[in-house]
Amino acid sequence: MAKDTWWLELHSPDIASAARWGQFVMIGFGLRRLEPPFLPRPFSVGWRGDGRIGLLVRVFGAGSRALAKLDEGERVLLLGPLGRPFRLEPGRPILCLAGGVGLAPFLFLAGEAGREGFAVELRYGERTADRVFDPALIERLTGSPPRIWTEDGGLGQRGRVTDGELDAGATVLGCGPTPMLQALAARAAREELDLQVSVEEHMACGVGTCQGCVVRGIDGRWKKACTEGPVFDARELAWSPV
Amino acid sequence: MAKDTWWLELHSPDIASAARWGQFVMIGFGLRRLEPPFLPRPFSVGWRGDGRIGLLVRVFGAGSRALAKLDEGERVLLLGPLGRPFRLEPGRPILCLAGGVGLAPFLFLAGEAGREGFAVELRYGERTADRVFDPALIERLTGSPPRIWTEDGGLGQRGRVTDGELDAGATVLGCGPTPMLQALAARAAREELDLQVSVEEHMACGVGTCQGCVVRGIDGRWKKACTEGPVFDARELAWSPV
Amino acid sequence: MVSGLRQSVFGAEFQSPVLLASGTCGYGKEYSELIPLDELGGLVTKAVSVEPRTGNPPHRVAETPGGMINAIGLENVGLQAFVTEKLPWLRDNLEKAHVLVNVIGRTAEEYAAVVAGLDEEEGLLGYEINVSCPNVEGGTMFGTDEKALAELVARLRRETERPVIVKLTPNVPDIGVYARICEESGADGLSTINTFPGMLVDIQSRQPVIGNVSGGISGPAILPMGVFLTWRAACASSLPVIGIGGIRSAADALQYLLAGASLVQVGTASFVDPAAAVTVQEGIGSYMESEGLRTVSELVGALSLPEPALS
Amino acid sequence: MVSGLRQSVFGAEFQSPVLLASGTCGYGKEYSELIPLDELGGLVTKAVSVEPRTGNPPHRVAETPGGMINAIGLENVGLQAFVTEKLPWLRDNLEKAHVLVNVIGRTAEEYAAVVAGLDEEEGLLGYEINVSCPNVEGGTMFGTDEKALAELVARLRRETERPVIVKLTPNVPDIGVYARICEESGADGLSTINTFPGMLVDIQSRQPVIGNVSGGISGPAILPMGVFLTWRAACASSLPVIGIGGIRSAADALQYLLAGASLVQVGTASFVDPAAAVTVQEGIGSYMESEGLRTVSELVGALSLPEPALS
Ligand SMILES: Cc1cc2nc3c(=O)[nH]c(=O)nc-3n(C[C@H](O)[C@H](O)[C@H](O)COP(=O)(O)OP(=O)(O)OC[C@H]3O[C@@H](n4cnc5c(N)ncnc54)[C@H](O)[C@@H]3O)c2cc1C
Ligand SMILES: Cc1cc2nc3c(=O)[nH]c(=O)nc-3n(C[C@H](O)[C@H](O)[C@H](O)COP(=O)(O)OP(=O)(O)OC[C@H]3O[C@@H](n4cnc5c(N)ncnc54)[C@H](O)[C@@H]3O)c2cc1C
Ligand SMILES: Cc1cc2nc3c(=O)[nH]c(=O)nc-3n(C[C@H](O)[C@H](O)[C@H](O)COP(=O)(O)O)c2cc1C
Ligand SMILES: Cc1cc2nc3c(=O)[nH]c(=O)nc-3n(C[C@H](O)[C@H](O)[C@H](O)COP(=O)(O)O)c2cc1C
Ligand code: FES
Ligand code: FES
Repeated sequence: MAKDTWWLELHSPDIASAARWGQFVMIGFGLRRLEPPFLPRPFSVGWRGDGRIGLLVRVFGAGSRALAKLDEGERVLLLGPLGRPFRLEPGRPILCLAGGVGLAPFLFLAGEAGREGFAVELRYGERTADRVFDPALIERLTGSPPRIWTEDGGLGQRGRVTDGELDAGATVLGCGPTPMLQALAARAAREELDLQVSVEEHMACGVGTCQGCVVRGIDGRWKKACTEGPVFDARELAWSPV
Repeated sequence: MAKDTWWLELHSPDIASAARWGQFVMIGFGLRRLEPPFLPRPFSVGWRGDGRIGLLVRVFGAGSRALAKLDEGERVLLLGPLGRPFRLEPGRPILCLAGGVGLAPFLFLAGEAGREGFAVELRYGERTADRVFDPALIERLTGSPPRIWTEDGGLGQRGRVTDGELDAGATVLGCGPTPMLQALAARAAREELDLQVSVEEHMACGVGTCQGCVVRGIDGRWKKACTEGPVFDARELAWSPV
Repeated sequence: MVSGLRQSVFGAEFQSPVLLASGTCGYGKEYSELIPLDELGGLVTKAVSVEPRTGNPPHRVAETPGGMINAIGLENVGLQAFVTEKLPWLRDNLEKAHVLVNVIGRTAEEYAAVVAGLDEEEGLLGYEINVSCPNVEGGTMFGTDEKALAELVARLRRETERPVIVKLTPNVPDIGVYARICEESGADGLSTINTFPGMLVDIQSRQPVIGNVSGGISGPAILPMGVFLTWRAACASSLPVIGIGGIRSAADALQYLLAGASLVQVGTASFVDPAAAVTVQEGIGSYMESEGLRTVSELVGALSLPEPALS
Repeated sequence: MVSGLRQSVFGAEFQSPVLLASGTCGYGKEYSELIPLDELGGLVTKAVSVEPRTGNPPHRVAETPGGMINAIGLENVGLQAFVTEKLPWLRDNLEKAHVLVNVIGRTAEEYAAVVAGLDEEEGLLGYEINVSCPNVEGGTMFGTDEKALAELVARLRRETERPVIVKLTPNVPDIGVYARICEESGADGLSTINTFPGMLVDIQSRQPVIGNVSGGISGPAILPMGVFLTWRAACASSLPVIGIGGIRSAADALQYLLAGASLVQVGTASFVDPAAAVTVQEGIGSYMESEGLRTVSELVGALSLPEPALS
């Protein structure tokens, strides 16, 4: 299994049936808990099937560690599906650029949109080869093998997932660390690409009540990542220079 | 096993070898913990043998529950042995009155003082029969069967452990809920008995630094249960009327 | 629901003493599909200012030991949009739960303008005046300036017949002083407490985690402070008090009621579990049954002083 | 120990920036068999008043969400017994760790009497003036009365050449005001913060858990408040600040140092684990090594303001 990376399947028929690619769930750990994770954490729906949803979790801090440590049969509070999904144009090819666990929503999308007849290409980058999520499992979930980039060159092409050619005729979708999205947005602006990105921000409620999860819009107004996002047209957002 | 009552053995050679009857340990749950029990909890040494100490734990709230839930091999922070032990006069018979888990220090004392040649009688009371700690195990630990009182009369004599005759020639030792100790102290005063009691008070440090654990002395001054007690001569304390 | 949960306060009947706290339930609609909003005592809207506010840069929230920090910056749609876009939903969808509008302003005039602008509208019971935000002119806060607070409350009293509830800040030497000022100036009630100023530093980046550098601390960590300040406020004035701070269980809410709160609000706990307020409400009902209580009012301020066992 | 842990403050060299907080380490002796006291930066004694104090009835301590409440009532042996019974042990047993004596009084005269009574004695570096206790006459507290505080500090300044460190209360609208007053009145440093007033109610007995009804809240729950107030105090004055509140790990202590604290104190955490301060101290050393820092002073106030990712 990839370093610090876990595949988690949670039983939740309602969320599984309602979820759409790019949406996320808030995972809460209960009112009795005081230790971190105290607040719920947002995680992208990475797959769905027979009443379950799959999450791709990378251990970063308390929340992801708590999920990685979940035992068979343990319960968590699930809120979702939340947020606005990726918007696909019928007939238009789709190019997914995943950085790290930004891969999660694309496992879902490439799998289902592919079956719906969309032409989907998945590119996936990690810093090091040991962090790459099992390509065989990716292929099983998405129907085709991903093109892989690693910065250490240990697997696939050496370099960043944002290095490759970007087809102007495709709808480009990006999900990953903010610096990656910034680089991608800058390229999209130069090359006039149609780019949607899924952003990350700290969240408390996940449903629009706390206003905690904002990113700046091009109009200078703050947009809520949880309800107006997490997927935004890159042109909607005010990107800081890379 | 008795209702809500657990026998716990912890590996701690230093404490086991140093402990004396009536002393206690502070059990801490670690600096990472925020949920109750946040502060350590005091528990009487109920037995010692081959590098281990035995604790008699009754589930009351968070701390005792956490102990009851301890898995084989789990670690806790142990501080001890702490406090002043029961003081025995060579040649003088000893009468131990235990209320509920106030039994703990007397399991230790009756066992060891008995082997040292003291004439020890153990009387043990519980509210209901289902809470009575296994008499066979008590006998194994102390060398003789206890005299048992239950308020529901379900086991042993009906009534309170403080109901029986008290021999003025004996050193009477009491440990249990404060109302029981109050009743006992009142009797000791009337019947001019030589009584030592082990008191309970909230504790934070267990070693005399926080001054949190006080009981009122006869001189009006506060005494620290952790360092000046937990065992006091009943005459040292200012008892409120029963 | 236990009929005994009813509470008459501010001349209105609350079906339950449990409300959702301002800033933690948006404008109601956001939670409407998640919980039975109309079965609660009510909710307090996000702060409303006369003009829209954009708020602070991210990060706006993060967790702290036993709680969280937030620096939203009172972002809100402003009075006009609230009346046209938010209030109608509340009016049309809440029949039993009461609505209090949380009001902020930089000056007394701004506060008064919001109250005046809402006073003709249906769909709200009254106003919760948030005096814990900076008064730009003076740089002080109404909540910590006795004279400014007295003038503000008196001014608002003239603007409306509806209940004016002042939400006090905990950052004062004696909250009782401010409670009395509110009473003398004509307020109908008090809300205690708002958040404590706090700060969280990321020791790797050496930067504050919060974009605004500092923020307000809420959640279980502040429960005992909130209970104490509610008790002080309730003792110092005869106004009904709404207890707020760290409530995540019926036991927590009961501490506030016993300390003198007539109602309580659940805030941060709703993020951890949207059903928190419902659970708290049900738990209060069970406690009342087991204690043989018929009305919540029997609990309010029913604190008795302890007798130490040995003394 | 990393030599880099050394910190020069108050004209003295501390071998480490980590001290034990007043009231949580008694008079030192109690912990001497449990931890290597003399390897710490130092300790602050339990409060010393001119006359002995008996303190409050039980319960005096209990836990709260993420922390604890205490109402000891400043019980202490009084000046004379401190000098004859407690100070000698500290003098004889601590060679490297510094001792600060925490001083309380009902009046400025009482504070001055304690300082005067100790000033000829060896074995202490200076005084931590606890101004968070009620001034019986006025019913106010020195810590929340600007004029009284200025006079007290000026008065104590005249009594001693030794460092006078004022321990501020968090219950004020702006701690910076009091920080500046202390500086202008001649103090050598500040300690931030003391506990927050709080209360815990036993819903079964309907009584306060604490014999004194209310008490002070400490522990992890107050960490972000302490970091914020330390930052404010450090910004508002040029005095060295001792950061206190909720520290249980090196990461916590580092937040205080980055926010501007020159030293830190560990309190409640020592109850959970007597070795807490030692662990914190070692952790700061490891952090400095991994970050390639040579002195603690490089960390003090090294906070940089954040740039939001998207803005
Ligand atoms: C829409 C969305 C989808 C995501 N999908 C995935 C995914 O599929 N797989 C995955 O591994 N991660 C995903 N994340 C990131 C994930 O939510 C966590 O932020 C990440 O796991 C780190 O949190 P932690 O608790 O492990 O670490 P922590 O150290 O607890 O948190 C890491 C940082 O996040 C901050 N934080 C605190 N509270 C929150 C909060 N409530 N929400 C977010 N951050 C917080 C902390 O302050 C800290 O700075 C997603 C985030 C968002 C917003
Ligand atoms: C010297 C001594 C010896 C003891 N020996 C035993 C024993 O052998 N077996 C046994 O079952 N119990 C013993 N106790 C009682 C035990 O320490 C706990 O108080 C009891 O288990 C209840 O604590 P809890 O955490 O389970 O319940 P909680 O509900 O957490 O605590 C029960 C009450 O104790 C209060 N409390 C909180 N913190 C503390 C603290 N640090 N210390 C004490 N009380 C606190 C709570 O506020 C609450 O009011 C002893 C107590 C003392 C003082
Ligand atoms: C994200 C967030 C936003 C808040 N916004 C407001 C607000 O707009 N007006 C207000 O008076 N209080 C606001 N508060 C304070 C809460 O209403 C409440 O007083 C505080 O959070 C303490 O309660 P709790 O511990 O239950 O959260 C906010 C709190 C949080 C966490
Ligand atoms: C039991 C106890 C007793 C205390 N006694 C004093 C005291 O005598 N003087 C004082 O200035 N602070 C006293 N304090 C406050 C601490 O020194 C410290 O400021 C506070 O506890 C916050 O730090 P912490 O969260 O690390 O405990 C006491 C704290 C506790 C818990
Ligand atoms: S997380 Fe609360 S508004 Fe987005
Ligand atoms: S428990 Fe701290 S002094 Fe006794």
